[in-house]
Amino acid sequence: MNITQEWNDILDKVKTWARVNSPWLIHYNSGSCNGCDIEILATLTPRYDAERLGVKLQGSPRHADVLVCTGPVTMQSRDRLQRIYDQMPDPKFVVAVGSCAISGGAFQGCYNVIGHIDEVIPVDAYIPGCPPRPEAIIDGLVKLLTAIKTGAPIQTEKPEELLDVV
Amino acid sequence: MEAIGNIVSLLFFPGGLFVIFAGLMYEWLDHKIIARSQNRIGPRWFQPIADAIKLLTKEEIVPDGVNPVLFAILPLIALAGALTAALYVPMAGLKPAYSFAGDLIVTVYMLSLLTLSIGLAGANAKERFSLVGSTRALTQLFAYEAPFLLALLGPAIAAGSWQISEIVAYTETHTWMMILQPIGFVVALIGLMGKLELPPFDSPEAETEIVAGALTEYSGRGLAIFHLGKGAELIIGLTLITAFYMGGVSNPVWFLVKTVGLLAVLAALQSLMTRLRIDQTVGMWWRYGALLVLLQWLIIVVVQLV
Amino acid sequence: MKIATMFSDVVGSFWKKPATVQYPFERVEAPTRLRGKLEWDPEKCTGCSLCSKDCPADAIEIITIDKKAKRFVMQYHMDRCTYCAQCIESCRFSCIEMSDEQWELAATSKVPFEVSYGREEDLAEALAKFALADTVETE
Amino acid sequence: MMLEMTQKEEKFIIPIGPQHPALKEPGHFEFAVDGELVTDATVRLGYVHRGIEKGAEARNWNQNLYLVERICGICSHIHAFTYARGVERLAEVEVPPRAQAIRVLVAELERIHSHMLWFGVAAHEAGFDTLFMFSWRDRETIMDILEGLTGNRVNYSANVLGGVKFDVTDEHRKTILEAVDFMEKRTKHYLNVVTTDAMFLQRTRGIGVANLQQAHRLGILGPTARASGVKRDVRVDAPYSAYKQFPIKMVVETAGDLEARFVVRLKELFESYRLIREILNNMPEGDLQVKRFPRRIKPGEVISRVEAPRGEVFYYIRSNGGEMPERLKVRTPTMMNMASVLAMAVGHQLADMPMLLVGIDPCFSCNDRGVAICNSKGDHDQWTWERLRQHGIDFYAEKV
Repeated sequence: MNITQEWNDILDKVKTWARVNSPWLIHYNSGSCNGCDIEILATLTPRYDAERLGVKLQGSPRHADVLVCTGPVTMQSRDRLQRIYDQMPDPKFVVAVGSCAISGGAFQGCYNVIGHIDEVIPVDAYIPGCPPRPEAIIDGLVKLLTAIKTGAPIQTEKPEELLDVV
Repeated sequence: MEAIGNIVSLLFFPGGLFVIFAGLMYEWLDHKIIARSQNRIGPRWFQPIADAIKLLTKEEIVPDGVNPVLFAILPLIALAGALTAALYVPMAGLKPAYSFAGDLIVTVYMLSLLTLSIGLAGANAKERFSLVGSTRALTQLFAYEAPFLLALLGPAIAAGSWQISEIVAYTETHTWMMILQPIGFVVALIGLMGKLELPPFDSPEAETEIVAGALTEYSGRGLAIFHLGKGAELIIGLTLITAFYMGGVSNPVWFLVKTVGLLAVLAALQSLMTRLRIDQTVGMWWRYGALLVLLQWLIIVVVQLV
Repeated sequence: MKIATMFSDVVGSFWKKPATVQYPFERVEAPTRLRGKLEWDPEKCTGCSLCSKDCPADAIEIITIDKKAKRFVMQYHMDRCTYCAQCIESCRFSCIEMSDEQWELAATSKVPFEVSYGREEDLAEALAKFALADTVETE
Repeated sequence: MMLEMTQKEEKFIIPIGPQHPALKEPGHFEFAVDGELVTDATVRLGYVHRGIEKGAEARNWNQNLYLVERICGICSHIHAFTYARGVERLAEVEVPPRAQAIRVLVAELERIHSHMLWFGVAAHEAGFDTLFMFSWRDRETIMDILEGLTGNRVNYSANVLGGVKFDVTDEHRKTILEAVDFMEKRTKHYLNVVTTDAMFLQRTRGIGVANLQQAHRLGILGPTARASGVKRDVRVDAPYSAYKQFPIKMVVETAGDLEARFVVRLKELFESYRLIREILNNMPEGDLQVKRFPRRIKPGEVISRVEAPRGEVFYYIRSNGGEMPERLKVRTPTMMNMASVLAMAVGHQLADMPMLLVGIDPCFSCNDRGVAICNSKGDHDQWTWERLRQHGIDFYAEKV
C-alpha cells in the first residue's frame, strides 16, 4: 500500500514536471486588434525566445496545452472559441492576454462584442496590458506555470452558460 | 538464455529504451543547433524528454468517425518498425544484435513503416488537413524512397554484400565512401532529410498550410509515440549514413563524433532552406536524385570492371 | 541565382552571443517613458473627473466623499485600462502618473486588478460607504 | 455519366481559418482543391467585427482617438493619425509643425516595423524560419525605439487632438539614427536574399501575378498595387502633414508577382530611412500641442486620407456640433486588397495559398465590416448589412 502511494507520488511529480516544462501554446484571436497577437509571436523570436522555456506554438488544438486568447469575444468568434477549447485534450489551461481579453477594454459596449474571455471559457491566468510587453507575456506564463507547479488554486469554474445570442 | 538476450536487445539495447533516449537527445541537439544558428538560445537539454512525458500523460481524444483500433495501433506499428530496424544497425558503434545477408533492405523498409503509418493515420482521421497531409506524406515517400535506397546500395555494391555488418567492415578498412562516392553521399543525406520530413521537405506537415499534416487529429499518447518513432528514425538514419559513407563506426566515441557532425550539417541545411512545394519535391527527386544515383552506380560498376 | 544566401548570418550567429534576453531570470529595465500601472496622487485632485470622462475604457472611477474638503477616492480597474495615458493629458493638475516600473501585472485571478487609491481615512470611509474591492493601496 | 456529374459537384474544400497557424488573426477562407490545385476560393470575414464605427458614435472625440487606434494593432498610429487629422480639420485647428514632424516620424518608424513584421511572417509562410527569426530580431531595434519614444510597443498613443504627447530629445535622435543605419545595412542584405536566393525565388517568382489591368480593375491599394505598376501613394499624390515639407519618392515595380511585392516593400524601407534622417536633422522648433482643443466640434463633415503601410486609409467623419461624432466611416486597405487574393488564388497550388494571402499583408482586424453569426446550435446565419445596422441601433437604443 505504502509503496504504491510513494510510487504514485513520484509519478505525479514527474507528470507535473513535464507539464510545467513543456507548455505548448495555441493562439486564438477572438476579436482583438492583433496588437497582442504580434506580441505573442514576438515572444518566440530571438529576442525573447520562449522556446528556452519549452514554449512551442502549435497549430492544432489537439496538440496544445495552453490556449492563449486575445481580444474581446465577438458574437461570431464566440462559437469558435468554445469549439477550440472543447477540442483541446485535458489538462488544459487558458491565458487571456491583453486588457480586452480580460474585461473588454476599449471595446466594451460595442454592439458586436459579447464580453471577455472568461464569460465563455474558464481562464487560468490574466495578463493585462494594451498590449502587454513580450516580457509581461512571459511573466504571465511563468506565473501560470508556477501555479500549476505548486498546485495553487486557479480559477477553473465553468462560467454560467451564456444566453444564446440571437 | 537466448530468449532473455533477445528481449534485452529488443527492449533496452540496441533497440528500445536506448534508441528512444538517444533519439530524443539527438532531436534536442538538432533543435539547439537550429536555434543557435538563428541567434537565439533554444531549448534546454531535457526539452524533448519533457515533451514526450507530457504527451504520454495527456488525454487521448479519439475523434468521431475514425477506426479506433487503427487509430491506436498505427503509432505502435511505426515505433515498432523503427525499433526493429535498430537491431540490424551498428548502434553506438557496436556490432548489430542481429545480422543476416540482405538485412540492409529489411532495415530500410522497416524505416519506411513510420511514414506509411503516418500516411494511414492521416487517411484514417476523417479530417481535411490530415487527408492532405497523408497524401503528401505518401507522395513524398514514393519520391525519396527509391533514390535513398539506391544511394545506400552504392557502398553495398562496392563492398559486394547486402549485409550491413559486412558493408561496415568493408568501409572501416577503406577510404571514406563520401570521398569515393560523393554523389551517393549527398543523395543519401538529403534522402534522410526527406524521410524525416525535415525542412525543406516538410510540406507533409507544413504548419502554415495544413496545420500539422497527418497528425493533426492525434493528441496525447499517439502523438508522443509518433514523435519517439521519428527520433528513433533520426538516429538510425544517421548511423546508417555514417557507417556507410563516413568510414564506419568502430567504437562509441567515433560513433558520437561522426553522427553529431553529420547532424550539424543536417541542421545547417535545414536552417538555410525554404520549404519546397510537394510538386517541387517530387520533381527534384526524380529529375535529379534518381538520375544522379544511377550515374553514381554506373561509375561504380565501370570502376569495378576496370 | 544563389543558394543559401543566409549562410553568413547562420554561421556568424554561432560565434555571436544569442540576441535573447534572460527575462524571467534577469529583469530588464523598461524605458522611462513606459506606460505601466497608473498611480494617483490624492493631494492635488480637485475631483473634476475629466480623467474618467476621457478614459476610453472606463478604467477610472473617482468617488467623491466630500467635495468641499477635496476628499476623493480613485478606483482604478487595471484590467480595463488600455494604458493610453489620455488621463494624464486630461488632468490639469497632474495628479496621475504611469509607472515605468510596474508592468508585470499578470495574475491568476482578477482580484488584484481592482485597485483603490486614496488617503487612508478616505479609503476607510469609502470602504464603509461603497463596499470597495479588497485590495487597497494607500499612497 | 451520372457518376461523373456527382464527382464534379463534390468539391474537396480546404478551410483556412479562423484558427489557423498561417493566420494570426481569424479570417475564414475556403479553397476548393483538385489534388493540390486550387479551383475556387471564397472568403468569409467578420470574426473580428466589433462594431467600432457604431461604437464611436457613443464615445466622445477624445475617447475615439484610442478606439480607432485599436482598429488595427499593426498600423495603430496611422489610424489615430488619420482620425486626429480629420478632427483637427473639422475643428479648424492648426497643428504646430513640430508635432506634425513627430507624427510623420512615428508613422515612418511604424512603417518600418510593419514591413519588417510582414517580411518575417511572409518568410515563415514560405517555410523559411531562419529569415523569419532574423528579420524579427532586427525589427526589435525599431520596437525598442518606439517603446523608448512613446512608451508602448504597439499602441503608441502618440497623438492627442491638436498635437502629440511627447517630444523627441537629442538622446532619442542619436539612438534612432544609429538604429536606422543598422537597419539600412540589414535591409540591403534582405533585399539581396529575396532577389537572389534560388530556393526562395521558387516560391515567389511568377506566383500570384496581378498585372496592371487587374490591379486597376480590382482597386488594389498600397504596396501590393505599386508592385503591379500602379502609381498610387497618398504621400505623393496628396501630401499631408509633414510630407509636404519632407517629400517622398514612390517605389514602383511592374512584375506584379510575390517577388515584386517583397522588393517594393523592402525598397520602401530605404525611403523611410532617408525620410527619418531628414526629419531628425531638420526638426522644426515649436510647441507640441495646441493650447486648448475644443471638446465640442462644430458641425460639418470631413474626409481624411493617409498612406498606411498597407495602403490608403480613408476616414469620413461627420460632426453635429456635439461632444461625439455623428458618423465615423473607416475604409482600410485590406478590404480593397482582399478581392485580389481570391482572383489570384485560382490555378495556384494549395501550398502557395498562405504566401498569396500574406502577399497583400492582410489585416483582418482592419477590414471586418460585415458579420455572420453562428449560434451555439451550430447553424450559420448570415446577417445582411441592414440587419446588422438594425441590431446596432437597437443595441444602443436599449442601452440608453
